[in-house]
Amino acid sequence: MPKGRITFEYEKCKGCLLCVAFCPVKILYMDKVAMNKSGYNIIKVTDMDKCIACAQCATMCPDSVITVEDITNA
Amino acid sequence: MPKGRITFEYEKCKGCLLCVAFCPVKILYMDKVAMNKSGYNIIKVTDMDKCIACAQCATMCPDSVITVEDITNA
Amino acid sequence: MPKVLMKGNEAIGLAAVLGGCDAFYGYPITPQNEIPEYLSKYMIEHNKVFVQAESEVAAINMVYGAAGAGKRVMTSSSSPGIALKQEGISYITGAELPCLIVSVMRGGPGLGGIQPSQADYYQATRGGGNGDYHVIVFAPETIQETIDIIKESFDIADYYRNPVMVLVDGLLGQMMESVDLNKPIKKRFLPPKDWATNGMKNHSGRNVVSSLNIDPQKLENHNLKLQAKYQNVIKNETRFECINMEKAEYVIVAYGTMSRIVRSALEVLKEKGINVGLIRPISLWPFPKEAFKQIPSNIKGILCTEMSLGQMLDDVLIANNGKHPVGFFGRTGGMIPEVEEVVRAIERFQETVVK
Amino acid sequence: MPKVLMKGNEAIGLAAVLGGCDAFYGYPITPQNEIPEYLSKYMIEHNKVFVQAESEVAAINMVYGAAGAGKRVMTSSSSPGIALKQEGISYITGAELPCLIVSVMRGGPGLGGIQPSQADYYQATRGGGNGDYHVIVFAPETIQETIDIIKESFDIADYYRNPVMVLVDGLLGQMMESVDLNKPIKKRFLPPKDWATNGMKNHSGRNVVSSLNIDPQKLENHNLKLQAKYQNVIKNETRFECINMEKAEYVIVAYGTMSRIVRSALEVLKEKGINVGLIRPISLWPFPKEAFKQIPSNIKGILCTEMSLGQMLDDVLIANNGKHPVGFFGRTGGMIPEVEEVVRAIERFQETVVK
Amino acid sequence: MAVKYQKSAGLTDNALTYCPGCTHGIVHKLVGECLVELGLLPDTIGIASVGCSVFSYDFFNCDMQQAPHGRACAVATGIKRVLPDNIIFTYQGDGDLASIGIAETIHAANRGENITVIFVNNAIYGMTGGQMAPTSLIGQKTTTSPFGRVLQQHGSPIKVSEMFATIDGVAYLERVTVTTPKHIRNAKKAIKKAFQYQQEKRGFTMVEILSTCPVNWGIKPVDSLKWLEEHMIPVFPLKLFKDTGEFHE
Amino acid sequence: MAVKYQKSAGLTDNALTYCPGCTHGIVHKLVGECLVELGLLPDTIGIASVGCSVFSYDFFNCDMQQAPHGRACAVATGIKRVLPDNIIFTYQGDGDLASIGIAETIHAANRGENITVIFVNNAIYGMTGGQMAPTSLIGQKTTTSPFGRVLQQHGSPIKVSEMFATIDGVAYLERVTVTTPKHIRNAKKAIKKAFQYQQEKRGFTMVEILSTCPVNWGIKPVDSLKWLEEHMIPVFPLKLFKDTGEFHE
Amino acid sequence: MNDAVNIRIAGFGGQGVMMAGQILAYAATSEDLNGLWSPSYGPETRGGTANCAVIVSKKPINSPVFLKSHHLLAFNYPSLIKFMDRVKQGGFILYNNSLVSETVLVEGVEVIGVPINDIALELGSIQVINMVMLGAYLEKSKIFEDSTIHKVLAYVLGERKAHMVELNVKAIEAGRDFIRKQGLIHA
Amino acid sequence: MNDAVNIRIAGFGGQGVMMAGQILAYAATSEDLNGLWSPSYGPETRGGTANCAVIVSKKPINSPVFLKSHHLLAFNYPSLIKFMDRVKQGGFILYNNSLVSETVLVEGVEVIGVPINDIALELGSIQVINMVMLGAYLEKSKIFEDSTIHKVLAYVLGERKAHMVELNVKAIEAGRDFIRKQGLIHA
Ligand SMILES: Cc1ncc(C[n+]2csc(CCOP(=O)(O)OP(=O)(O)O)c2C)c(N)n1
Ligand SMILES: Cc1ncc(C[n+]2csc(CCOP(=O)(O)OP(=O)(O)O)c2C)c(N)n1
Ligand code: SF4
Ligand code: SF4
Ligand code: SF4
Ligand code: SF4
Ligand code: SF4
Ligand code: SF4
Ligand SMILES: [Mg+2]
Ligand SMILES: [Mg+2]
Repeated sequence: MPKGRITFEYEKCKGCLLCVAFCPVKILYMDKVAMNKSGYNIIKVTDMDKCIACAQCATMCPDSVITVEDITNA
Repeated sequence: MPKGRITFEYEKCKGCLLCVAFCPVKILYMDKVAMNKSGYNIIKVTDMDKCIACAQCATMCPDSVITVEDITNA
Repeated sequence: MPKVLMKGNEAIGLAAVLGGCDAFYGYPITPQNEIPEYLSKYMIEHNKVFVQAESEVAAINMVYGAAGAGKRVMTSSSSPGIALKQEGISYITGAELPCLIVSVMRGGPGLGGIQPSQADYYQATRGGGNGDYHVIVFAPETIQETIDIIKESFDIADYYRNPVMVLVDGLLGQMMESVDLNKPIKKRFLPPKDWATNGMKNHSGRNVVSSLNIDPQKLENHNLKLQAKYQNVIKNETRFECINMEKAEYVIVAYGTMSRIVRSALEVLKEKGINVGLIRPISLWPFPKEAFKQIPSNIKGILCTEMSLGQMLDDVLIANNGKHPVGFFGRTGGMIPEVEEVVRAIERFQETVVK
Repeated sequence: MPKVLMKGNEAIGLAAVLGGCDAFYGYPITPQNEIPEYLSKYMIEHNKVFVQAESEVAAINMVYGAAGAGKRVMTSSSSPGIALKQEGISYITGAELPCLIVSVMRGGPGLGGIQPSQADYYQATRGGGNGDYHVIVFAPETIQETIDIIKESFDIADYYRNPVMVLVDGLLGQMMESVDLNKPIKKRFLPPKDWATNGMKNHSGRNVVSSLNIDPQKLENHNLKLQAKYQNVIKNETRFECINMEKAEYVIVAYGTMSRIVRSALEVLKEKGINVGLIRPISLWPFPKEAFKQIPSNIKGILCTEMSLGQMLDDVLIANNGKHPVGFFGRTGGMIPEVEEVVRAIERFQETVVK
Repeated sequence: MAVKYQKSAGLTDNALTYCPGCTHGIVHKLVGECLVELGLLPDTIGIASVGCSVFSYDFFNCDMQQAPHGRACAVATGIKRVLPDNIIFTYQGDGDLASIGIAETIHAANRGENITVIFVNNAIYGMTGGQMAPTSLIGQKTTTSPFGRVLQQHGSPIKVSEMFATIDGVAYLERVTVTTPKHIRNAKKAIKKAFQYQQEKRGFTMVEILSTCPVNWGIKPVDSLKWLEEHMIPVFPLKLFKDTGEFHE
Repeated sequence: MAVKYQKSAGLTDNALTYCPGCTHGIVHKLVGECLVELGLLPDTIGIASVGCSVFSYDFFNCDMQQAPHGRACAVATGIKRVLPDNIIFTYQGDGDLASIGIAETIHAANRGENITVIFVNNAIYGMTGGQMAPTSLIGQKTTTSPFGRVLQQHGSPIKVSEMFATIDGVAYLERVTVTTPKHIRNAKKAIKKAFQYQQEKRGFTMVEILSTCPVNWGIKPVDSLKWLEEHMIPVFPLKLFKDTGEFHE
Repeated sequence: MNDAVNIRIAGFGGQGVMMAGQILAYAATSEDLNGLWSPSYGPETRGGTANCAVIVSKKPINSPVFLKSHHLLAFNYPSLIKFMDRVKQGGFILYNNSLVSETVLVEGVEVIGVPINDIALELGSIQVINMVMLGAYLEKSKIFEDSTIHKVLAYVLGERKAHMVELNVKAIEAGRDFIRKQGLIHA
Repeated sequence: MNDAVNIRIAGFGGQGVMMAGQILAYAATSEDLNGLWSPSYGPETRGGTANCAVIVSKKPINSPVFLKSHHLLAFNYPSLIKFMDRVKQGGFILYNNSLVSETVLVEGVEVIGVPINDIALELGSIQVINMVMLGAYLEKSKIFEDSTIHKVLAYVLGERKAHMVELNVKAIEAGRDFIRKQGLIHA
């Protein structure tokens, strides 16, 4: 059962990859094509169902791009 | 037998009494009448023969007023 | 109300309090030490703020902070100390904050000496900080006038959101005169300080105090706004006195202690049958150009006199704009001219004309 | 010798070395960072001294020390950083020490911005330190001229025992131009530095470097000696260029980047049938008053142009001394005027005349 | 469904101006979160210093003043003395605090000014393009130490917290970092404690935060975190330097 | 017959301008004697700071520069870097060094500048008429702390040597006093060692000397010595703070 | 060549706009002309737009700034929009039509799209888009000798990046090629 | 009293010269006249000579400094020599002839020696020489009411030194006495 869901405020992402590096379940990656208005490549999720809502990604994100929700009670 | 002799460069004396306070044989005193050009009362010796040339007075003098000689070999 | 005898520096301290001063931040330097010494007692006794800063740089930045927080704050210093405050003063003008800066001048340059001087006219009127800014500078000539101006200066600073500097020489700081502390000052409508950074609970929205405008167009706009304000200051706050102008053959320009010496010289000259007028700038920035309109057109010349070597002279030349011959007499380095020297200076004026 | 392309700031660093610089002391600030960056490499590689100081205040005082020790030393900074150096500069002039100060101007006041500006004209020419002192200020308009002046500046500083400031705007520091590094400079006879504090083993007697004169009469005498020196500087080192003066209807006064823009504007104006001359002060202090003697008496007016809001204007008004109408055009805060704006400014000059 | 992490209300909506992966942003979040959690936003006045964080007056969701380079603690003192019941913090880089501003910081600490200093040590001058800071490491190449920092020429990296630990007026002082979620949680605890102590008027509080500067170090963001751990922490060990006592609620 | 004590050739013939009994004069003698005994006068450039000792450029019998208030260590750095083989010392009061000049002093120390600082701590601003110094004692009445120094308002007296002991670039650091002939002999040893270390290019050396200010303390000279011992030494204990090793002749 | 040519080069930070401009100024210097390069950064300190102005002149250069340029090299859409009206009559614009899909028309000015991203990617390195643009410009303007550019390139890249010279030369050549072909089509 | 009286008081630092001057300025203020006191210290910061200028005036005071005074109170020889030529015609000089053995003559100026050290020592306190001189001056000049001076004295000494008032008043009286007797001898 899926546990977590993360959402991005993409326009503020700078593609620094800190979130990617710290996701314990390795579901984040940089989309080499998609860009935001500032010209940064943005981050995507491979399999949201694997997200454990640990918020490591969001904790590390310097730009407060990521919101993490625990959806176990949803 | 006298051991020490001290001489003063009176014009530089400021009458601070540090020498007086530190003479172990208590032979120094301030002359309440004699003044130098700057208006400071100066220091005199009661009995030079008692001087032991310890240079405590000169060591303490901030204005390098006092010269101490050891006259035992004189 | 009877007069009291007060030392200039102490009167400055007391007048500042009468003007509503909430906090003083300063650093010791001769010949203004009695200002902080007086206030270190008075402010604490009256539950106001006195801080001896670790340096002049720190002091002016404490002023910057507290002024930003909406309080009436001041600092005082002397020549090299004011030099160190120049960056801070530039910031304060840039961020449009009100404050009072008292400068008690001594001889320079460098460590110089501690005797009275007026050689910091440039320092006061032309800044030394960076950018297109102005400080409102008043130069009273008596302790009474110093008190009156200091009392008013917080209002002026608040009104324009700009620092006011009161510039005196060390003699005015060190001497004592009979003064009346209770002369009333002009009432002004002062808008609320809704821009102050005193915590969002005290106002709506977020307040920010800053002099940074990274976009040059915005920075230029900000500067143009400041210039418009300065134009208002020029219009409203230019102050001067014209004495004995009607039948003057010569006109002397002098401020502060120098103008008092000149006043005495005018009497001597009158006895000698030489009619001399006096323009006394009270505000140095804005410099009272319009005073020069009162000069009779047939005078023989203008003599600029300073306890410095020709700094106000720039402003005199600009105000005169080529109309009359201009001469100069000055002493410097802490030398205070005698009345007789001014008399002689007028007598040999023809030789010293600046073309 | 072929030309090379160099960035202004790097050229300043290299030219200083070519001028004999022994030591650099500075603190980072935009837009002059390439000067210390360049020298941090060059000086160490050539066994000279480079120190990044903890602040601008420390840097100018390191300069004071090393200059007192008889070496050729420099610092560089930008607007707020120069403000912090004012006390030190006043000391250096008071102690009569030679050094080079490079000021690369950005927008102000306060933190302001980092784009090119000329709003530190007062800061450079009127000091902000205390006392009756002057710094010799040169304001080149091209990187080539910057190099030539910097190379000469240590000689000038040594000759007069006075700081020389080279004042450029950030554009001159940041841009690149083709330059010839090997233009010869004027040879001067330089007296030995027998006053330097380099240890008594190197000279007879005790050398003392100080700006303190506690006796006001001695301090005044010292100031009068300085003034006599400044008179010499005025006589010998005033520099300017007059362009297209003979048949001019108007004359523009401009320095640095602004004068280059004006040069281009003159061409456009000529095409439009308006003959305009240019006075380009190269030395800002001493300001080239005599250039104004070359102005044809029948011109319609003088337009002072600056990348600031009327600072050089003071000197223009003094030099003009009421002779011609004076107008002003300026941009500030980092805005660089276009050639076309200068053209328009001349066209509407009549409206903007300063009386 | 519960929000486990979202942007702090302690920060405004403005996009941060820091470079990608710069941990200044993480520190910002922590300060914002602490102020929100302590309910202090309406009371707080922050002081933005000169450095990359100069624009932080656009980011912290409270009243802000921008201070001249190095003078944040003097500005903070000025404010705190007239508004003793407000919360005042400075946010300063290592160039700002340890180089040009060391005097103002030491004296605020020595007077025991009741303010909080957020000291972001990234061993370099970020904003001006990577010049040597007093905290730069031996051997570290910067734009003004092109041959690396050399002990004989530049001295050792200055240890600010070690020095401040000797100052009586300091009520709380800890060195932390933000290179991992765990470190970030510790850093947050430290920052919170500092603000709490200020609420209790205990004196000067400072948190030194080792932070990255990927751009001027010339190291990718993720690798910067490792570089910091491997090179900076040995020189600037994480440590509680001073704590005048437990927080009493 | 032998001269056992006479005015040092390290001092000029000018009469000192210090007040009667002020121990600045004793410190002057010691510096002069050390320079003479080490044969350093011809190599030395002294830096007079702003304070009562501002006129010391008239007293030390070597080349001298007078520095702006607080900037003696910057001036010294400037000189030392271009004349690395000369001997450079500064002579600074507590206002000059510990207040306005703390940044310059710390950074000279941190760079390990090979200079010697003679730091005369008299817990007051002497020259300007007895204002509070950062080293003034709790309870001490001065012209700017008329109710005495108050911890909550002014903070504790700053302990400069304790702070500098944490700085790597410091090669030698000792606190001494000059209240008795014995203390004076110790003080001289310390000063001599500092200059010797400088000769050996070991780095920054400083001797803090507790000194009296009879006039501004309002205490007679002889009693001032006792006051110093009773009140200052407990706060500023005499101590060797740092010594990088024996002197090798 | 005219007595003086004003060139504006504009794009995002990181696209190599500044370096392309510097190479032109170096080339001018190397051919004993007067070269001037002046940078202009947007208000955003990092990640914003950047442009530079280059002047190549036979005479000494007066104003370092110009309202209108003879030539504009626009690396992205915002730059094109911002500066296209500031090109002199008879001048030309080269723009990066890899990133700009819109076609623009400016009266009296020749507007040529060059797909520099695509060409660079073909060469295997997005980094060299500035060299592609430079090549296109050199071909279109005929302002400098080929040998000059090669010399300058070697100098600018220096020892540390000497291995990059070849790739850069290739990119320049690819840019030139594109224009040469364009010419043919137009002809 | 003239419209304005200029008084110069000079001596060594420590002789109470400044305080004597301040008392006159306080007295002027208290009698609703304008008082001005201005200090001048020698170049030596400490232990040097000190003098002050006092102006007592019915009208507002212009120049705070004056070349010539109406009255000079010289506490020691250097002060007497330095300032005796700077006394106006018709004015007077009081000097401390306890310390000055020479007699001086100044044309058109009355010169009176007052042995203030001796008188003060007689009163048992060398500290009050300034009050002795003040007393002599008050008697000679008749410038202020006695009651004014007593009021001022109490104010200046303050609570902390209230016990000193008596001694000071005595010293003033002794100074007055000396002049009174002088007058008799001269008469
Ligand atoms: C008086 C003054 N000097 C210098 C500068 C230039 N300056 C701006 S930021 C900075 C250094 C900032 O470094 P740091 O404090 O470490 O902050 P970071 O950018 O690394 O976060 C300097 C020297 C300035 N603005 N003002
Ligand atoms: C920039 C500046 N600020 C202030 C002063 C005034 N000033 C002169 S000496 C001094 C304090 C000296 O105290 P300290 O260093 O302790 O020396 P001391 O006289 O006690 O020996 C001050 C504040 C000055 N000359 N310059
Ligand atoms: S919340 Fe945890 S598991 Fe989910 S994406 Fe973020 S780091 Fe990965
Ligand atoms: S950490 Fe934040 S800014 Fe960085 S890539 Fe991830 S979402 Fe984007
Ligand atoms: S040398 Fe010793 S015994 Fe002789 S006078 Fe001096 S202190 Fe006294
Ligand atoms: S110690 Fe020196 S100055 Fe003091 S009284 Fe003795 S001799 Fe005179
Ligand atoms: S320059 Fe460094 S410290 Fe500044 S924002 Fe960029 S990465 Fe961060
Ligand atoms: S004021 Fe104090 S420190 Fe200065 S000379 Fe006098 S006694 Fe010494
Ligand atoms: Mg940093
Ligand atoms: Mg002291």
